[in-house]
Amino acid sequence: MVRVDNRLIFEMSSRGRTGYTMPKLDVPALSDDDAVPRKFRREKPPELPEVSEPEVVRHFTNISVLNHHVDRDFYPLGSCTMKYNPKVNDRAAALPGMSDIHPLAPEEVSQGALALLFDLKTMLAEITGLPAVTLQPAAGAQGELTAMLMCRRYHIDRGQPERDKVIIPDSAHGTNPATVRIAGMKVIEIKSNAAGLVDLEALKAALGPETAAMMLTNPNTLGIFERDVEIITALVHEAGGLVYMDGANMNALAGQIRPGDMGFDMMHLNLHKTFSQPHGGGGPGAGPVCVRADLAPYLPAPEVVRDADGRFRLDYDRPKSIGRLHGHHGNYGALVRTTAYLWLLGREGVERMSRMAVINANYLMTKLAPIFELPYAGPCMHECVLSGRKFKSNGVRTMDIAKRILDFGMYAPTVYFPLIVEEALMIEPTESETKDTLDRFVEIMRTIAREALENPEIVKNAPHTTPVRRPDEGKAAREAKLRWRPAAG
Amino acid sequence: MVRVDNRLIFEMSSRGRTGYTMPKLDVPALSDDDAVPRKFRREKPPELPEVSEPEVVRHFTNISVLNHHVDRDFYPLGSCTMKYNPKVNDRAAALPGMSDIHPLAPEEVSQGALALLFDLKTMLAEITGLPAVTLQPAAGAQGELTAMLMCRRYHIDRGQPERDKVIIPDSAHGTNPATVRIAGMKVIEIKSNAAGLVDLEALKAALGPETAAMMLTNPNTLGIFERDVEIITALVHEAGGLVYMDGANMNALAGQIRPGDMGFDMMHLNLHKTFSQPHGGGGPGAGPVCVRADLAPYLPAPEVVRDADGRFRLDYDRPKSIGRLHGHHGNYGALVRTTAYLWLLGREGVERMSRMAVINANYLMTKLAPIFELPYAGPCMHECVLSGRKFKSNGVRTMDIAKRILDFGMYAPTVYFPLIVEEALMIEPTESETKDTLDRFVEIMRTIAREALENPEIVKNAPHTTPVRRPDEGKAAREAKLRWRPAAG
Amino acid sequence: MLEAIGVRRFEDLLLSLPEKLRLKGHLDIHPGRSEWEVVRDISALGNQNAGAGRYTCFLGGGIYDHHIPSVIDHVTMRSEFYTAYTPYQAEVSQGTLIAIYEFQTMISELTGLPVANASLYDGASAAGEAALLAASVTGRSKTIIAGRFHPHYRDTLKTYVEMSGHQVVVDPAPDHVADLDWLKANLDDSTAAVFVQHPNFFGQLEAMDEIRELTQAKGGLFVAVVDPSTLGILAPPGAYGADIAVGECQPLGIPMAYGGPVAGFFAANQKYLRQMPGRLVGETVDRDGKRCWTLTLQTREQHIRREKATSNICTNQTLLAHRATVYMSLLGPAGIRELGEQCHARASHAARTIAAIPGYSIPLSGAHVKEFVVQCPVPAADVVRCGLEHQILAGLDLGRFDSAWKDLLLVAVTEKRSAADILKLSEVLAAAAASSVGSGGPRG
Amino acid sequence: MLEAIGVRRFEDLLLSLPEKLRLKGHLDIHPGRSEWEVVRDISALGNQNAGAGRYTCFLGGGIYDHHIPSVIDHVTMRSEFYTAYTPYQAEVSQGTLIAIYEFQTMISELTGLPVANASLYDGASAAGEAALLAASVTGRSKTIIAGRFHPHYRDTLKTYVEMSGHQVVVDPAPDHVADLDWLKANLDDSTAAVFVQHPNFFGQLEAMDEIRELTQAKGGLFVAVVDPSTLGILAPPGAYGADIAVGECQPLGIPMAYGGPVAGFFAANQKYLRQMPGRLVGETVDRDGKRCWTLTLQTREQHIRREKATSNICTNQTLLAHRATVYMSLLGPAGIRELGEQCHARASHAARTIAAIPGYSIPLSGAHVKEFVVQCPVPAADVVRCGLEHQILAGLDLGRFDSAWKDLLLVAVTEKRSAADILKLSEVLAAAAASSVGSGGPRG
Ligand SMILES: Cc1ncc(COP(=O)(O)O)c(C=O)c1O
Ligand SMILES: Cc1ncc(COP(=O)(O)O)c(C=O)c1O
Repeated sequence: MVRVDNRLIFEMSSRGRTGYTMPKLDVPALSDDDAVPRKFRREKPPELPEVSEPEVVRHFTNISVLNHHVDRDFYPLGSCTMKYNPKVNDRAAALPGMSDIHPLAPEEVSQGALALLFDLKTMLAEITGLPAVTLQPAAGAQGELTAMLMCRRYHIDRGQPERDKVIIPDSAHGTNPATVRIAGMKVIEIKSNAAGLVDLEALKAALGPETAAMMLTNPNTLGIFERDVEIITALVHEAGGLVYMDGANMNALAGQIRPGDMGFDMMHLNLHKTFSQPHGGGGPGAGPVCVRADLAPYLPAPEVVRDADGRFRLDYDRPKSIGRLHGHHGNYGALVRTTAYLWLLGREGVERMSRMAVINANYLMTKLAPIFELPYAGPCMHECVLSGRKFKSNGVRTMDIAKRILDFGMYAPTVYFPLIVEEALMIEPTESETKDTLDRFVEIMRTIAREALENPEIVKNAPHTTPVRRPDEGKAAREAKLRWRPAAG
Repeated sequence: MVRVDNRLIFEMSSRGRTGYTMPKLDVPALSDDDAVPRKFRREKPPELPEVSEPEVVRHFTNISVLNHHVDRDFYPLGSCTMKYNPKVNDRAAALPGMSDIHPLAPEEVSQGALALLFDLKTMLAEITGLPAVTLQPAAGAQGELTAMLMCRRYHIDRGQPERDKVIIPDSAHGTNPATVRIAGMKVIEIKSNAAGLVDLEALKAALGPETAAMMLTNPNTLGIFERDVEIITALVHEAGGLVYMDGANMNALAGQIRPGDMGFDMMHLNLHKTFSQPHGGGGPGAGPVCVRADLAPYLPAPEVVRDADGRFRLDYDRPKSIGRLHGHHGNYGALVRTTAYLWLLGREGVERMSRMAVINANYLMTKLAPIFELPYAGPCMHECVLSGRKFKSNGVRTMDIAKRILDFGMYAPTVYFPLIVEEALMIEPTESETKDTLDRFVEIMRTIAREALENPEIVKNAPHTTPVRRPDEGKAAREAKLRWRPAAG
Repeated sequence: MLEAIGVRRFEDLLLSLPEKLRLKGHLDIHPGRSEWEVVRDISALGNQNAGAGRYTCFLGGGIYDHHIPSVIDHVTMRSEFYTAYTPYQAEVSQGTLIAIYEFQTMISELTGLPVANASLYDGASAAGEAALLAASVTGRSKTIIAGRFHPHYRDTLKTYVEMSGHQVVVDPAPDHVADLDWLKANLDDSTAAVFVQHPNFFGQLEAMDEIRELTQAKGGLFVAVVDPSTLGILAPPGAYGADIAVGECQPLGIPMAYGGPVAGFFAANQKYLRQMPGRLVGETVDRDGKRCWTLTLQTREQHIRREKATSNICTNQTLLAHRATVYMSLLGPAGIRELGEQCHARASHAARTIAAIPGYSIPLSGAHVKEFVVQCPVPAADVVRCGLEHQILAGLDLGRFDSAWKDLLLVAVTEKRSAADILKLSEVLAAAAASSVGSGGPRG
Repeated sequence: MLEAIGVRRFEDLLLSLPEKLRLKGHLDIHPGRSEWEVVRDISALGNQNAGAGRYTCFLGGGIYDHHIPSVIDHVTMRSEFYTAYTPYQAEVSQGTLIAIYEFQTMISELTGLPVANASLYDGASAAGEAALLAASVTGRSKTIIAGRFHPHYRDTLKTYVEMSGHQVVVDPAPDHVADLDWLKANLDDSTAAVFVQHPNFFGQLEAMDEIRELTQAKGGLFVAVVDPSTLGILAPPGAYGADIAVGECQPLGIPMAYGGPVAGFFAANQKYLRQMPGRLVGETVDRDGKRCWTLTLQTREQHIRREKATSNICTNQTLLAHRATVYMSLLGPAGIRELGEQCHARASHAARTIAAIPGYSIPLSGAHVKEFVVQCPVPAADVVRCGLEHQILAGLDLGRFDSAWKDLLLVAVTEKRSAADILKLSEVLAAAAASSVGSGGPRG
C-alpha cells in the first residue's frame, strides 16, 4: 500500500497556491508612519513551497508511513527505552489550560501549572531518593550539563576551583564526555573490568585532589548493575568528588532501589525514556535533575516552590544558582505527560514497570544468548548486550543483522554501542512488550542467525523490503547536500 | 513497510490481559438487596479479546494502513464526492461544549448547540432555495425516507391517499426505489432517453392521478444536468405530484443554481458528500431535508426554532409531523463539521467549490474521452461517466481496469453504475484535487488502456501490489462467515 | 484548464442550466472566515452548552456520560479510517473490513446472537428496522411495544412502520414494567413482533423470559432493546431467546455529541440473516488463498436489489462502530463486567443516598443497574433547574414526556460518577426541595 | 517467563543490587489512578491556569499566541511521527528524515543562510550554542550582547559559556536599542561574537547593518536572534550579513504550552558547517540509486566524537520542528508575508489606540511589527492585575526584569487579536489607570 512518492513538498509547489487562511484585517491598514523602513524590509520572498491544505496533509501522511514507530511493532533499541506511551498522556498535555498557557502569565493564574510541576518534582524526588529537583533541562544531555555546572560551581564555592576532572567509564554514553568539556572541565576515562563493570583499581588511580566528579551510568550501558556501587560512591566521596548518575537506565530501577540511597549526589532522568514522553522522531524529551539537599542552592532558576499558604510560586531569588538553561520552564508538555503517566501508574505501577522491564530483558537474553554470544554474563537489568562477532567469519557484520531485522517489520537493536563490546547488539525490550512479541523477535533473530550461516548474502544485502536500502552515507557526508534547491535551469 | 499481519484482535488474546482502567470504587460495594436477581445475570462472559492497550493500538494502527483514504491520494469515486475534508471541521466537532453535550440537557444550557443548528438550517435553506429544513436524518437514504413519508402524509392530508406512485428514472441510485417501498408507496421506473436524460414522453405517460411524486437526481448519475428540469417539475406539479430532488450531486450546483428555483419541492443533501463530513469508511453522514415552506408542518419533530426574544428552542408541538427518525437530533457531530466548513468557505467559497468541481470533472472527461468512450456527450457537471466496453474484446472488463488502478496507488472510480451505461466508469474528481493529481490519474488511465490492448493479462490479473488480491466474493456469500470463531479444538 | 477543456469561460460548461434560474448575485450567507475565526466562534457556542467537562452529568435516557479511553480518538481519527469510503474495493480496504468484522463478532458475543451487522444509524432507527424485518418475515401487521419503552424509540419505530400500513400498539405499563395481562390480551396471530427494552426506560428489568414465551407462542418475533454497557452483568438476549437484539453503541466509547453520531447495532438469529438490514462483512480468501474480508450478501441491499432491498440504508455509522470495537477490545470480558458492576454499585449507592433525603423516594423496587427513577417532592423540572446553578445535570425531568410524571426524575450513574459527585447531587436535591418550600413555590 | 529465564523469583534477577538498599515498602507516591481520574484531575489543574481559550492573550516576550492550523496536530500526532525514535535506521525512517530535510531547507530560506540544523532545544539555548561555536571557531573569549536583549536569552547564554572561562558583556542600551558607542568601546580582538536580537526584546528594530560592520571588522561573528514569524516582512539575517541566525520556532505552529516543548533553530554561513551543533540530514542515494535521506556529518556529534563533539546535544526537538515545517508548508511565501503584515498592522493599531488613552504613551518610536512597550501611568503590574479581572492577559510587566521598568508594559499582538480584542485591552488599560487614581493607589 505504500508507494515511495519521492517528491519533497517543494517539488509539489505551484505558483500562487496556499494552504492557510488569515482573519479578515479588521483594523486600519498600515499607515506610512508605521511602515517598516525600506532598509529593514525583506526584498526577495523566502522560497517556501506553495501548496494547498490537502497537498500538505497528503505529503506528510504519505511520508509518515515510511517510518517505523512504536505503535507499529517492536523497537528493541538499547538505551532508548522505546516503551509504549499511554495515549492519555497526550490527551492530558493537550487539555485546555495545559497546552495553551503562556509561560510569563502571572503566577496567580498559573497555579495549576505550578502545582503540577511541584507534584512532579515531589514524585521524582521520591523515586530517585534525591530531594531537590529541577525540571528545566530539555533533555538528558542538558540535564548532564546542568549537573556538571552545579558541580563546578559547588567546588568553586567551597574554595576548590582546581577540581575540574570528571571520571567517566569507557562504556559511557557520548553525552557524558561532551558535557564535561562544555562545562569547562576535563574528562578522565577509565576502562571497565572484565565483568564490564567499573574497575575499582582504575577508579582509585584516577581519583585525586582535582577530582570534581564521577559520572556513572547504572545499570551501565551493558545493562549490568554496578554491584560495587556503594564502594564506588564512597571512594569518590572520600576523594572529595561528587558522584553523578546518568539516569538514562532508570527504567531498570524505579521502585526497586533509589540512586540517592546508593550514594549518588546528583542524576538526571530521561522522561522520554523512563517516563513515557514519546520520542517524536528524535525529540522532545525532558531531563530533570535530582540532587542531594545541600546541592539545591545551585539548581537553575527559577524554581517552583510552595509557600506556607499552599500557593505556588516561581522563586527567582537564587543567588548561588547556575542560572538558566532554557528560555522558559523547560519542556512543560513533556512534564505534563510524565505527570499523567505517574498518576496513572502510581506506586505499584512504577514497581511493575521496572519489574517487567527486567524480566523481559532477561527473557530475551536467555533466549538469544545461545544464538548470539553474551560477552558479559547475566542476569541483566532492563537490557542486554550481545555480540554478533561469531558471524564475522561469514562476512556478516552486526550492521547487516540489524538491517535484516528491518525486513521482518521490526526495528533493529542499538548496534556498535557500548564501544567496549565487539559487534555489539544492545537490546532493550521495555515492559510494554508481551511475551508473544518477544517470541516473534527471537524467532526473527534465529532465522537471521541461520541465514547468516547458510545464506549470508541475504543478510549482507539486507534490507530488501524497506522503502530505501542502505543509503550511501559517505556520499551524504561528502556532498553535504543539506537543503533542497530547485533543479538548475 | 506494511506487513499484512493477518491476525484478528481475537487471535492476539491472552487470558487475563486487559487494556482498561476503572476508577477506584469509592462507594459501598453492592449489598445483596441491590444485587441483580440470579435469573437476570450473565453466566458466561462474552468472548471479547483480552489484550493490552499497546496491542490494541498496534492492531488498529496496522490494519488501518491497509486502507486507501482521501488523505493518501485520489479517490475518484463517482457519486461519492470524496473531497478533502479540512481538518478544522474535526477540531470544531471535538471542542468542549460540542462533543461532550447531552441531547436531553435543558435548552437553557444548550443554546450554543441550538444556535449552531439554526444557523446551519438557514445556510442550507439559502443554498437550496427551499426554506424549511430538518437536520435529523442521519444519511441520504434516511433523508429520502423523511421526504417520502412527508409526501405521503401530505397527500393523505389533502384527501388523496390514492397517490402512492413515485416515478424514478432508471439511472437513479438504489436508495430511491428502496425508500419508496419502505414509505409504503410504489415505484414507477422510467427509462432515460438517448441523451441520458429524463424522457419527457415516458414521464408524461407515467404521470397520473396516483402520482405521489417524482424523485430526480440532478445532475443525474451520468453527471448531466437535466436541461428540461423546469418542464419536468411543471409536468409533475400539473399532475398533482411533488418533485423530490436527490441532492447527492449538489456539489455541482451549490452557489450556481438552486433546486427550489428549479421547481423542486423537497430534497436531501448528503453532508458527507457535498459538505465535507468525512466518510469514516462508510459513515457517519447526515442527510438534511429541505422543503417548500408549505411542507414545513410535516417535517420531523422536534424542530429547532428561534423565539422572538432571540432564544432557541426545540419545538415538539408539531401535530402534522411525520414524527421522529432518530433517537435524538441526528448526527450532530456531522452538522458541526458542516457548519465549520460553510463558515470557512463562505459564499465565495461555496461558489468556488462547485466551479472547481465542474471544471475538474470536465478536464478529466476531456482527457479521458479519447482513451475510453463517452456514452453521453458532455459537458458534464461534477462527474463524468465513461464506458470501458471497447476493451471487452480483449477480455478486459471495467472491473479489471478498476482493480489495475489500485496498483498505482489511487482508488478506482465507481463501476457498473449507473446501470444504464455498459461497463460504466463513473469519475468524480471534486474540487480538492490539483491539476497535477488529475494529470497523474490520466497518465495512469492511459497506461492501463495501453496495457489492456498490449498486455491484457496484467490488467485482468490486477491488482498485483495490494495487501490482498480479488477476494472470492462467491465464497464469502456462500459460507457467510460473518464473525470470528476460535479454531476448533 | 478551461483551455484544455475547450471552453472560454466557466459559464460555457453550464449552458444546460436554465440561464434565468442561475444565481445572479452571491448567496446570502456570510463571507468566508479564517480557520481561527471558525474555531473561536464555535468555541464560543460551545461555552453556551453544558459540556460534561464543566457540568457533572447524571443525564441518561439512552445517551450516557461514560469515560472514553484516549486510545479510541487516537486510533479512529487516523485518516486511514476516517477519510476512507465504504470498503467497496476490498483490496485497499482491509483495515475497515477487518474492523467491521471484529465489530460484528463482538456484538454477536455481547448479545449472544450469532449474526450482527456493520451498524445502523442509531438505537432508535435500529428498532425501526427490526420492526420492518419482523413485519416482512412474518407477513403480519401488528407491532407490540411492551413495558416502559423509551418514548423516542417508540416514536421512531412508529415512523418507520406506520406509513406502510402497520399498526403499533403500546403497553400503558402502569407499573412501569410490562403488563403481562395487557400483553396477553393484545398478542394475537397478527402480531409480527413484541419489543421490550431491558433495562427499560425507567431503569427497570423486564420479565424477558415470560414475554419471550408469550410472544413466540403466538409466532411473533421477540425483539430486545438493550444497552450494551449492561451486558457484562446482565444475561444476553441470546440467553433469553430473543430473535433480534438492537441497541445503541454510544455507551461503548462514543462521545455524547448531543446524541449523534452514534451507532445502532442489530444482531439476530441465524434464520433472519438474509432479511437483515445493512452491510455485512464476511471472511473469504483472495486469489492467492490468503484469508481476507469483503462486503457480502449484498443482494439484500438497495444498490443491488433496489426496491426489493431489505432496507434502504446505504451510508451507516462505520466510524462509530470502529470506536465501539476499540472500546470492547480494551475492556475485554473483565472490563465489560467491571463496567457493569461499577455503574450498578454507583447507581445503587446514589439511589440509597437519595432515598435518605427528606421528601425524596425511589418508587420502583428492583435492581438499579445504571439508571433509576426518583420521586421528587417538587416538580422534577425545578430540581433540574436547581442543578444547573451548581453545574450539575441532575437527571431527566420525566414530565417532559408525560405530565403525570412531572415529579419523576430519571437519574443515570456511570462509572465516572464518584462518591463526591453523588454527594453533590444529593445536596442539589435537598436544596431544590428546601428552596421550593422556602419560596412557597408550587408543590406536587 | 521466570521459568524460561531459569530463576524462581523476580528477586533472583536483582542479586547484584545491595540487598540492604533495596526498597522495602512502597514508594511514597499515590496509588495508580484510572485514566478518567487522570484526565479529570489534570483538567482541574488546567482550569486554574489562564488558558488562551479563556483569556485574551497580549503576552509575548518570546512566546506568542498565534493561530495553529488544525492540520498540524493531525499530521504530527500520527504515531508514525511522534512515536518514532531518532532516525538512525534510515531505511525505516525516511518520513522523519524527509521532514527534517524540509525543515532545514525552510529555515535556510527564511533566514537567508545556506545551512540550518535539525533543531535545538529552544531559542535561548540555541543562542548559547551559537556562543559556544563562536568561541570555538575564533578561539576568543568575549561574547558581547548588544541592544535590548531578552533577559532569559541573556541568562541562558551566560550559563552556557561562562563556566568554561568565557566572558559575557552586556550593552546597557539606555535607549533600548544597541548603543553603538558602547559597542565600539567594547569590541576588540578578543571578541568572539556580537549577539543582537531583532526585533529586540522591546519590539524595536536594531541597526543590524552597522553592528554587523563593526563586528566583522574586528573579526567577530555576528549572530542575529530573530523571530521567524517576522521574516516574511523583515530582511533575513543572510541579507544583512549575519554569520549565524538563531531563534525560536514557537510562533510557527507550536503551542505555547507554558514555554515548552518548543524548538530552537540554528542557521549559519557555510563555513561554520563542520562546527554546527545538533543533527543534520543530508540527501544521498541508496543501493539502488534511489534518492533518499540520512543523518549526516555525525562526526560532529557526541556519540561519535565524544568530548570533542561540537555540542553535547543528543535528543532535540524534532517533533516541534515537524510542526514548524507543516506550518511553513501551509503558509508558503504569501502566508508568511501576510502573517507578518497582519501582526504589524494589528500591533500598530493597538499602539495607536493605547497612545490615545489618557496617561498612556508609546515611549519608543519605530515600527512595531508585533510587539511594543507601553508607558503606563500606574505600575504595569497593576495593569496586568486589572486585565486578569477581565480575562485579559494585558501584556508583560517589565518591572519583573528591572525595577526601573516597573511602569512599562510589553504588549504583543498577533494575527488572532481582533479590533474588538484591542478595544477590550484599551478599556482595561483605561480602567487600570482610573481605578488607581480612584483608590489613591501608588503612582509612577
Ligand atoms: C546512557 C545515556 N545517557 C545520556 C543520554 C542522553 O540523553 P538525551 O538524548 O536525552 O540528551 C542517552 C540518550 O540516548 C543515554 O542513552
Ligand atoms: C445519488 C445518490 N443518492 C442517494 C444516496 C444515498 O445516500 P446515503 O448513502 O447518505 O444514504 C447516494 C449515496 O451513495 C447517492 O449517490
